[in-house]
Amino acid sequence: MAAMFSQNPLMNGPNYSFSQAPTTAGDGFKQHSFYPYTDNGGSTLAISGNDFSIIAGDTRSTSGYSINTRYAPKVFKIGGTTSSQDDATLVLSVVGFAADGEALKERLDTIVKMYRYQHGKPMSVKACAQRLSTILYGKRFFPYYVTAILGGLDEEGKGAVYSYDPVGSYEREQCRAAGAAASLIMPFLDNQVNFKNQYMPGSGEGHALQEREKIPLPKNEVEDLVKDAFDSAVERHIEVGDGLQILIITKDGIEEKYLPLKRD
Amino acid sequence: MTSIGTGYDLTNSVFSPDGRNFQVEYAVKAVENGGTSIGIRCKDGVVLAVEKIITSKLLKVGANKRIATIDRHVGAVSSGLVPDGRHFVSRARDEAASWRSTYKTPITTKDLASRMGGYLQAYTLYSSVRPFGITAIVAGWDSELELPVDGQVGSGPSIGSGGKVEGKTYGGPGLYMIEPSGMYWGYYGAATGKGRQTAKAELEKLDLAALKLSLQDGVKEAARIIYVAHADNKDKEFELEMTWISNIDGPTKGRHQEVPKDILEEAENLAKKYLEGEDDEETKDDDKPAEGDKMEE
Amino acid sequence: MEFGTSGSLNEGALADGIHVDMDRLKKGEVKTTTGAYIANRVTDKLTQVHDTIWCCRSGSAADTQAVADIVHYQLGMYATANNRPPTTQTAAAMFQELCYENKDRLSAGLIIAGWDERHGGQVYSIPLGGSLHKQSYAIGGSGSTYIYGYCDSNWKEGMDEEAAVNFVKGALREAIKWDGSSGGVIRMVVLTKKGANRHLYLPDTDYAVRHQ
Amino acid sequence: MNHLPQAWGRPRDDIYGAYDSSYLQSHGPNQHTQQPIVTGTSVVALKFKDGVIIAADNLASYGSLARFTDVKRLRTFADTSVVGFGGDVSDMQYLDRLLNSLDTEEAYSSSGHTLNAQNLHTYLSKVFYKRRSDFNPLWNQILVAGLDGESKPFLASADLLGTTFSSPSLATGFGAHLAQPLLRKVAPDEEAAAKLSKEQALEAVKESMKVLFYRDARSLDNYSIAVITKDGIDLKENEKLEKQSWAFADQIRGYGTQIN
Repeated sequence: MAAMFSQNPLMNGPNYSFSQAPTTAGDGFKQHSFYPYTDNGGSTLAISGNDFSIIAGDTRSTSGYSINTRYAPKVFKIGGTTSSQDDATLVLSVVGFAADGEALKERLDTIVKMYRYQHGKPMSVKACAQRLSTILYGKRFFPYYVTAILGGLDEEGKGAVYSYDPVGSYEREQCRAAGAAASLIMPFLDNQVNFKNQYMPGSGEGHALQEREKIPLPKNEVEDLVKDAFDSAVERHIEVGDGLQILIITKDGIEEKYLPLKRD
Repeated sequence: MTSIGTGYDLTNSVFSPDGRNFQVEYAVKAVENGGTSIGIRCKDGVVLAVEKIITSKLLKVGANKRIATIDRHVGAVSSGLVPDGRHFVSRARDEAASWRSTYKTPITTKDLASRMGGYLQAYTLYSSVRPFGITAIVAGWDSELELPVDGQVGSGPSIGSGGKVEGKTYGGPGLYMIEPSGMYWGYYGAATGKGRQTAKAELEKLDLAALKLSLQDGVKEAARIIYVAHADNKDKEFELEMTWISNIDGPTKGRHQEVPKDILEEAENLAKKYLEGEDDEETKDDDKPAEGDKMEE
Repeated sequence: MEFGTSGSLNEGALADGIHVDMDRLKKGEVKTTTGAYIANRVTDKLTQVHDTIWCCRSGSAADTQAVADIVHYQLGMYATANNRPPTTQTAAAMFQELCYENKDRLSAGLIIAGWDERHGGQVYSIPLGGSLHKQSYAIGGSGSTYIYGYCDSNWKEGMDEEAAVNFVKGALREAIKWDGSSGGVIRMVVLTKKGANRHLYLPDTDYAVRHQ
Repeated sequence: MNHLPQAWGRPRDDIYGAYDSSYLQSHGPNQHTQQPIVTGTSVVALKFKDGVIIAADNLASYGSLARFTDVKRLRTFADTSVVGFGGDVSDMQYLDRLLNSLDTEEAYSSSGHTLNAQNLHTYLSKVFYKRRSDFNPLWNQILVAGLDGESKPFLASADLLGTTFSSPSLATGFGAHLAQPLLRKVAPDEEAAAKLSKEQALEAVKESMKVLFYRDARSLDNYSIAVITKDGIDLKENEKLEKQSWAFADQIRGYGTQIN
């Protein structure tokens, strides 16, 4: 199925999961060997606010053009002391190769639980962020094929979002979109969260034009941005849809919401 | 008991002038003050039972199992040092699992006994180890059906294979008892531990060789014999634990399982009644023992 | 690479009330070729692994010989250690273990056929991947592709020894006829309580007469 | 003359030429790259009110040859769950043996069986993921059907990469393309599946098996089907495909003009 379209440039969008680079016939016979990866599509997004962090992800899982399931959560509570994870303080989202994502989540959850047992206090998001980086780099030469985002509250209670590449390079950011529709959502966030390319009308000519003032966004506004981001991503990307899972981290705990998305 | 004080009994593997390995004999002593355990071979199954001496009131009733499952169709119980018994069980499980992974079919009770006998015997050859402080009773039901190779697909002709030798039966009950020396034999009935003499006497009365005893009756007999054997241990409280394995048409379908609570209690009540009957046998008429006899045939 | 056809069959017969000790008939075609040249026109691909447990080898001669040697040794040890002859299941289980665990290093297609007291005659086939299939009859090797039809229509449950021999011979004659890599003499081994009894049929008599 | 011990008993290089070790594997992880040889095709499953129905045909193909037609690809576990196997049959058999030892270990504990379908699925997916990470995959895609911890219907998939997902209806291989759309009409979501009667679910699964027989060249009209509820497993292993329709063939004609 996928091979059929892979030669067509139009269909071969920037990062369709099933777009394989045309195999060069140059190296003679192609050795049929086992390829340990696949891409299960889907997209995730995280935005941090003054006193909250929001991590969201769609719940569709795909392989090629087929939908595996309409409900496969990509956002997980980490480090809770019970199986319901009610007292967790950290949230991890993984997108890309689902099996690696699951394995990574299980490893990080185990490590953060151990930290809590051994240190008598929950792991800070900063410490967990660095620990996740070392986990990813540990498999530098057989990587976890996922883009991970870690969310939580920092020591001052401010929202914290750390985003990663598959082999562990990480950075704290205001917001980050990842996965299949990252290239669609990220520009929207730049403009709507960080007010990029927005100017105060009439505030001056040419260089004197004032940039719009950056103000921390309230939680409900950010939630609406998340919904709009995913609704538009679903319109234009076939691997995103079915359901939207949102986790909101505040000092009072982690609230989880689930809303339907278009199922086409 | 010559050679006691002459140092021949201090190290394992050493023979005394009259050819005895005292460490093994001392190990048998350890077995003799353990709770009584028995096994009974019936025509359609095998029963294992053990007299679990209650060493502390704080122990949860029914929780501390002494009879273990070795493979789905084999169980084992032992008298003597309980930790040695657990080691025996763990090794027996590995042996059964390794047979299954090599031959892709369940191990027969005979082969398991042979392997465990060899294992225990090894512990009498070196002075760096001590013999096992247990005598184990291994009971199993070898399938009477023609088992497929584990994992195999397909089934051959629907009328079955040709050329089978007529008149031979296969599978059935297996009961073996393995001593600290590594010695083992196959038995119709086996008993070990403190009350083994009394138990063996009772077992002999049952004429097990005739292979007439049914599994249901075997369970009742086992309970009764444990209660009778407990007389040698009168001062201590005990708890009866029983397991059984039936043929494919029986209650456990070839698998080693605990005897269900209701059947266990019924057998226990009969055993208690039998014991009361035996106490006032001298004073009252003889209808009670008759009831005891009825239970025996 | 060795080519050829092999087939074997498991039969029981109840001809008019007398139970005939039926056997498992297995035979191997004899022609081995590397490319078009026939290196050995009378090869014997019927390999014994125990008194009445034999196997037909197809695929790489080196691989199948190595596997058969190991199983031969293991079955001998089994018989000695457990003082009872191994069953065909035991042999099949051992063959499968070797073929499955080394599936990426072996090119071995095997058919195992045996007789034992308890299970009578049985046939198992182990294709390239190392899966194990119990069958009423099994065919393998390069010529087998040509005789699926013949075998499917001619095989009957409950055939006696003679009918079984003719069925197998007929199947192989067709394989020899259509497959360039199959030919030469037809070798058979009949496995019964009486033991392993070899048959040999030559093209000289158009395979009609059993060569003594 | 080379007198070193390594050369003893070896054919001399100067006469026979050096040893050709090209086929010996000298580099990289021990490559087990393999390919499925004897394969099973789709497995189809659907949740309904009281449990799950799972089906798979009885064919094991050898490439395009329909070689083995009595291969049962549904395996029960402890009377509580059923695993349906697609993909390589030799790996299916290995997993069958693995489940045997798991069942035996369950019997070790006197508390009897504790593994429900969800636990079984978790266990199997970690087996797949480990083997995948060793580059020595078990070349299968399986569906695990049964009941979860709260005795609610459970259905999930796991495959050679360790990828897992769960859904009210699932199908592997060709079934993902052909059967899933049909099953999703009947059970678009968990609520709809929870209202399905056993008869409706059976109908939908049997319909899928028929469509798969029409369109999947590696399928067979003889299949196994299991219904799992809290009362146990009802497994039938020799069902014949019914109500096929081919009569419309006489309306179709080939290329070119012809008289009838």
